[in-house]
Amino acid sequence: MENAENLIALLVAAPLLGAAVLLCGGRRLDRAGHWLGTVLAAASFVIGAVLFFDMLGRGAEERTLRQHLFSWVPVESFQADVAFQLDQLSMTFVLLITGVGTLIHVYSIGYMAHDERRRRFFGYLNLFLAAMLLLVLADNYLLLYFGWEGVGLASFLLIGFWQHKPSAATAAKKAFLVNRVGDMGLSIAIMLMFTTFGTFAFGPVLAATGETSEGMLTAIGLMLLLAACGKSAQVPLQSWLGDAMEGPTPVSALIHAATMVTAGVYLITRSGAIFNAAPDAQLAVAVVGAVTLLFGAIVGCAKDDIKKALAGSTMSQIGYMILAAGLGPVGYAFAIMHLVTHGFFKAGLFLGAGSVMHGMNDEVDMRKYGGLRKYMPVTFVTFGLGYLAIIGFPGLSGFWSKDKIIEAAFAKGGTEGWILGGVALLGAGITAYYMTRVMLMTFFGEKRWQPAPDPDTAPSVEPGIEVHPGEMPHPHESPRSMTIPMILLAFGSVFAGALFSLNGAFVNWLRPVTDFEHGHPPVSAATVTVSTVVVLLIGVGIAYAQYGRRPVPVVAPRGSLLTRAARRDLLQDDFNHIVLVRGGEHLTRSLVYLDHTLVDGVVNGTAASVGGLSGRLRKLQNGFARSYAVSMLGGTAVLIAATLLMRGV
Amino acid sequence: MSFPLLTATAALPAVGAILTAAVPATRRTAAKWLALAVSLGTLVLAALVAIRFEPGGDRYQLTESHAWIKDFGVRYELGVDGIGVALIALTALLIPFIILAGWHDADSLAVSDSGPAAGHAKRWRPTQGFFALILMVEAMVILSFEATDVFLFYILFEAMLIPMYFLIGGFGDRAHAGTDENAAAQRSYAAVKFLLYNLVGGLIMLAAVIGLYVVAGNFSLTEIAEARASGQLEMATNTERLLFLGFFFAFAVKAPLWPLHTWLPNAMGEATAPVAVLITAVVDKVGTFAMLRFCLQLFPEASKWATPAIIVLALISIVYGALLAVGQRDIKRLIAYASISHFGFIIMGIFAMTSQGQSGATLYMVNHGLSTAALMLVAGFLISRRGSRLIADYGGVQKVAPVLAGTFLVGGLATLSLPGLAPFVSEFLVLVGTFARYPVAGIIATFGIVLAALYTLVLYQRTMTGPVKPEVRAMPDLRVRELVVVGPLIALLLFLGVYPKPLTEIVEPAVRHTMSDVQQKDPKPEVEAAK
Amino acid sequence: MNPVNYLYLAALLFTIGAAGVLIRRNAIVVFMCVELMLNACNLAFVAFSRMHGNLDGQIIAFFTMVVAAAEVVVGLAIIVSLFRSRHSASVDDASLMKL
Amino acid sequence: MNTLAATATSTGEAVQFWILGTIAVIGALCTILMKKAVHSALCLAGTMIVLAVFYLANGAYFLGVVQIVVYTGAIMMLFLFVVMLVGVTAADSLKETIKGQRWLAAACGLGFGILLVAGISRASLDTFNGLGTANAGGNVEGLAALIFSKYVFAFEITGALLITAAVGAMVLTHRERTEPARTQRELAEQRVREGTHLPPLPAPGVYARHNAVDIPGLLPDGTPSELTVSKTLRARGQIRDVSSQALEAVKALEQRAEERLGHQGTGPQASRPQSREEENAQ
Repeated sequence: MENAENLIALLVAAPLLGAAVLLCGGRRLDRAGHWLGTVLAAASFVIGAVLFFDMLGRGAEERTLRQHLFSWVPVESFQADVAFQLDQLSMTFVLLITGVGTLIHVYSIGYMAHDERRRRFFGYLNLFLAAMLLLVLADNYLLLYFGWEGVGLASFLLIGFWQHKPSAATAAKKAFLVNRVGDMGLSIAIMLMFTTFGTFAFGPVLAATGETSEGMLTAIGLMLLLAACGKSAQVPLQSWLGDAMEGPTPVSALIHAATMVTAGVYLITRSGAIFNAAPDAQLAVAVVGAVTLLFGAIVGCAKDDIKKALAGSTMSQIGYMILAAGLGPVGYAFAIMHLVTHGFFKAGLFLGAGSVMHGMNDEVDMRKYGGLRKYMPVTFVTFGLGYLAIIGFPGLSGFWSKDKIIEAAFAKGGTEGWILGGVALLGAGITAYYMTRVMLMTFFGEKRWQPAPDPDTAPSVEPGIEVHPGEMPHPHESPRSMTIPMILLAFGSVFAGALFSLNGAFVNWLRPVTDFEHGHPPVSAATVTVSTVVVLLIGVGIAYAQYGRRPVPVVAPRGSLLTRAARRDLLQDDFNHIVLVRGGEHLTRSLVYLDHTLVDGVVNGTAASVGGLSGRLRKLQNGFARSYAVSMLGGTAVLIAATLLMRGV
Repeated sequence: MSFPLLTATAALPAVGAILTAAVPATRRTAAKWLALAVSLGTLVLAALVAIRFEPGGDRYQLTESHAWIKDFGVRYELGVDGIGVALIALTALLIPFIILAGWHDADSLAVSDSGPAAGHAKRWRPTQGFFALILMVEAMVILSFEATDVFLFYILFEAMLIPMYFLIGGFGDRAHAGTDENAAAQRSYAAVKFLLYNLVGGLIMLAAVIGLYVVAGNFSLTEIAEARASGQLEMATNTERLLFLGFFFAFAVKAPLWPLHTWLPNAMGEATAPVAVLITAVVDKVGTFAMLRFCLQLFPEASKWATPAIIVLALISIVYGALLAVGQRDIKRLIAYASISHFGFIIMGIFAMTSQGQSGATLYMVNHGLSTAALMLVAGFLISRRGSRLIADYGGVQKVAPVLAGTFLVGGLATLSLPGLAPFVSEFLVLVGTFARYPVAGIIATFGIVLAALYTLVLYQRTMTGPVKPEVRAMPDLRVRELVVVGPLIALLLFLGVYPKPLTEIVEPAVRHTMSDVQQKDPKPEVEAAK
Repeated sequence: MNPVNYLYLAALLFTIGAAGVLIRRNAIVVFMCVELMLNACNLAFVAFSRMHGNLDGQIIAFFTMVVAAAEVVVGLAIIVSLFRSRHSASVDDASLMKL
Repeated sequence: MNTLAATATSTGEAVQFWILGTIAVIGALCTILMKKAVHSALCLAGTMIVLAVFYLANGAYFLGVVQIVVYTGAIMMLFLFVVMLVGVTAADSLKETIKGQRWLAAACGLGFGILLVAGISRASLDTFNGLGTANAGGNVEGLAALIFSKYVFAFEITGALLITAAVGAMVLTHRERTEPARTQRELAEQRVREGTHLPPLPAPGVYARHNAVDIPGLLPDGTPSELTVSKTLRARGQIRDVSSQALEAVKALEQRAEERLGHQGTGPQASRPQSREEENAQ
């Protein structure tokens, strides 16, 4: 197709238009707004698909499309353009974002049916799509930063969508702030690039990595890593993801599982050249990934809130991706591949969770579920497939991607390789454990349903879904608008992995962007695979022993120290609260006091002293003409003296 | 001798001010419309200035020059460079919105009992006075952006204090904590503080101006600058430094730079929202503008000498202002401290001595004007509805007045310089420009970004979200007049955020000139330097 | 003897007059002391005119007298009206010139 | 007259200077030290006359005469008139009321004088080319020539000044009578209204050795009553108090009368006053 690049802008424009119309349109759009949003998202997906097939039609070399719209900030040597670059990596993301995005739009039509602010919800969703697409399509880091903060804004708006819930508002603020810390890293990285290379466009920067010192590259790399940590909820900036579950479930599915949180992986993969040239930074990436992988998994094990449990698992799965990205050319492709498959099955899982909550009066506590498989079969099946996919059940998509990552981790070689690989392997086990736990607590066992809470007393209840306090939930299958997306995603989570791995299709597809080299683990790949499956089965077994055999207590047992810590996100929040929040409050309070007393006091003090002095001088003005005369005479005398002295000198 | 466009641009509001003041007491509405019309006319003239100005042309264009006080070589000399054009445009653009936003601010005075007895109610015309003063300020500010004669500039720099004093002290915020007397006392305190601070600065500057005359023999900025550049006019190092400090002090008070900032929160807190916007978005810009135009051009060596200290002060302003903003309980004071932080960015950009920094600073002046105007005016609408400035008195506004909350959020996002909104471009330019020369300063300054997000979002969360407070339950959403005020501002913020090129094109040549004045070049990227 | 002594005498008288102005409270007496000072000046003028050998000094003295006469007229009038208003000729009673 | 050309003056003038100079200084000192304004005025007049003589001695004949005629003759008399008008007030007391005023005055005065003297002595004033040439055509003519040629404008202006001063003096002293003069009747009514001194004030000099207006009368209990003396005298403090011996005499008188009457034995108490009346009458 001739000059297909002109279509790229449309990718972003369509959802952007939707956002503008829906947010500025006002109430008259309330009735049709969600359809408009969905259609535009779908349009964006269609354009993406067109471009994709067009791209397939080209040779591997000329597949990259560029579109230069206009010069954004031109100041002397500082030249930032609004220009797009669509290569295989971007294309992968475009399809994922628009595809999953569209599905979730459809899902939301049903899910948000009863919310009077549905129009605005779709506006925000479109805004998010636009920003996310901008992020992955940008051809320079500054424009990427634009999209980066844009998705942050969208996530802020969507997490805090039910603003009347203080918890939601706080969670939104927290998410944005933590992300801001990451953004700081990104902006510093851009500054470093500018001062080092004089530019921050992908092409020149990544091409010129050879011309500067490794130290500089390490610095840039670490800054990029900080940014990735913020956006992808990696340790130490992961604390916001759990709270982000305050947002409506479709949001959790789209933003906090499938797309936005994976932006960090995109960033690192995109900047692969930099990391390749800075091994230290690369190792740091891998370590962060490994740590988060375990962290998220442990947290996931302890949560009783289904969404929070899934959030923990998201964290840990992204940990896998980051770890893979930290392995260099060996892992980039697998990171992205896991990202895509994860996008499918995690989105599916979240939608399933949403469907369950929908049927259970928005109950999120898994201890109050149980035995739901009879009541919502479709949800059960799709959720189950997602479950199998995520634990990496052989044949399903999760297996293909995760297994490769574990291999690559071992292939790192040396002790590092063993440690990273071991962690990845262990993570797979824990994943199996907590996902099985979720599965069992939700769909199996006996009913542990509780009467619906009063929405006024329990602010966690999502509004718009009519809840009659005290009424027992009557689980029912969700409307078709919700089930269809779940089914489609389930298909994705079953077959995507196998599809991608057909004679390394995915790897070859990405190879031009992220040069690929085969990793050679110390032990044979087969061994790794087998051990993975074994670990997986162990995890499932333990979970079954704990939750399948015995009845699940409705009230959570006190649990071991680790469990209790894990319930509180391994005390991360407490740490933040004590160190940052408290300290900050004290600092600001004392500063306010100082500003008033010290800085202001000095000035007012001088004023007061001048006043006092003049008050004393004032006494000289006693109004007696004669004393004035005295001063006159004295003055004259002084003058004469002065003149005499002058003439004397 | 072509049509004196610059004089006209400044003269129109001045004349308008007199006419507005002359409107009889009973015809309040007429006065308002007159003032609005005049401000719009000024906007048209300012647009003409921007059109007639060729970025590629001479440094100063549309110049006018007439002898004024022959004995001291004081001339009535006008001329604009890109920076001046940008700021004149900003001023002319903001004033109509300020007038619209303050449409009813002075009425309560006119009808309230606090006015004088019915005896001379005939001559009691607060509304007329309010708008006349605003127009007067506009005239002076515009002229000070045009003046290329140091003495002329000084006079305007001082003269604009008088109307500002009355605007702050005379037309305070009705929404206050405590009794009327209490509020009046605080108000007069704020007004006097504003006046004293700026007067002290002005006096020190006057000394420096006289000193400059003694050294240079005339007041013409262009001539002195040329003489300096061509080396005809030598200054002893210490003389130059002293003169520089004299000028800089005055501008730093106006800007305001830490630790000379404490007048701003009081003034902005006590004044009505439109006046607060006038202070921070328009009048204070004269200070930063003058740093660029006078300090750097007249005393390049001294500027370079003082740069490290100033950068440090600017850094303190950035972090300190942001931290104090976090600690505020009063919406308007919070915005004031945020402005202090932003002024820190502007000053840092000016003295980073890189083209990115200085263009960024100039853009920042414009963008900060727009963003603060948007945020402060919406805050003003909010406060006028509830009658309180305390953050704690609000909550859940988003539910009852979504449009108000939305605009407030956009203003806030602009304040925390979100990409896509104008301030981001300028802030990032300043950061990059500073980082190129002073990496540590650049990194510390980026912490300001996080803090900005903190105070903005905390403000938004506490006022707009959460359960609806009973007091705000009946709060009406934005009215048409208010939408007319906020809408265009937000549109501009978005446009300049995505397409700031028109602005940068105008500003860039002027910055290039300034850079050559201080004989500074952008540091080369490491890679090229290596080659 | 050297005619300069006239000047010394003038200086002495002037000083005495000044002291009088400072210590007396009766407006009239104060006024007299002022006259005394004027006369001292006149003496000096006359002496100077003799010194320089031209009459300008005397002219000035003459004018001084005229002006003194005018001043006395007005001053005394003021004193009288002051006395009428507050039944006292004390300069201290008119001490309203204070902040 | 040409003798005045000399740089060092004649001994005659020297003697005159030293004598009259002393007088002048004493006069000046008295002016400022005398308690009563009248005396100050007189002393000042004396000093002025001395100064007039000095003018003559310095060849300023016209000024000398003018000094005597205008100053001593007219202005000082004006002063005396005003003193008479104003009368004697408390202001005359030399007691200082403003704290430290006197010391300051002394200090400033001294310093000032010393400085003046120093200044004169430093100035090189030894060359005296006298008025011989200037007064050749006569002093008055010389002055006239100058006044009407060189200083004519100043002269005219001083004329204007004098007129203005005269008018000003009139304006200041003239007082428009706003309300009509109060009649006897009104005064009487006011007395009744106030209730004090319904009858006219007591006449002075009762029981006096000689009938003098400045002696207060005695009340029945023998204490003098200020009311009996006219207001002006009271204001000037010119009340001659009833000397003690006068009171003694009265007492002795009563004593004797007592004895006589007692000696006669009986006597109506009421008659005693009358009898005393008779006694005094004699």
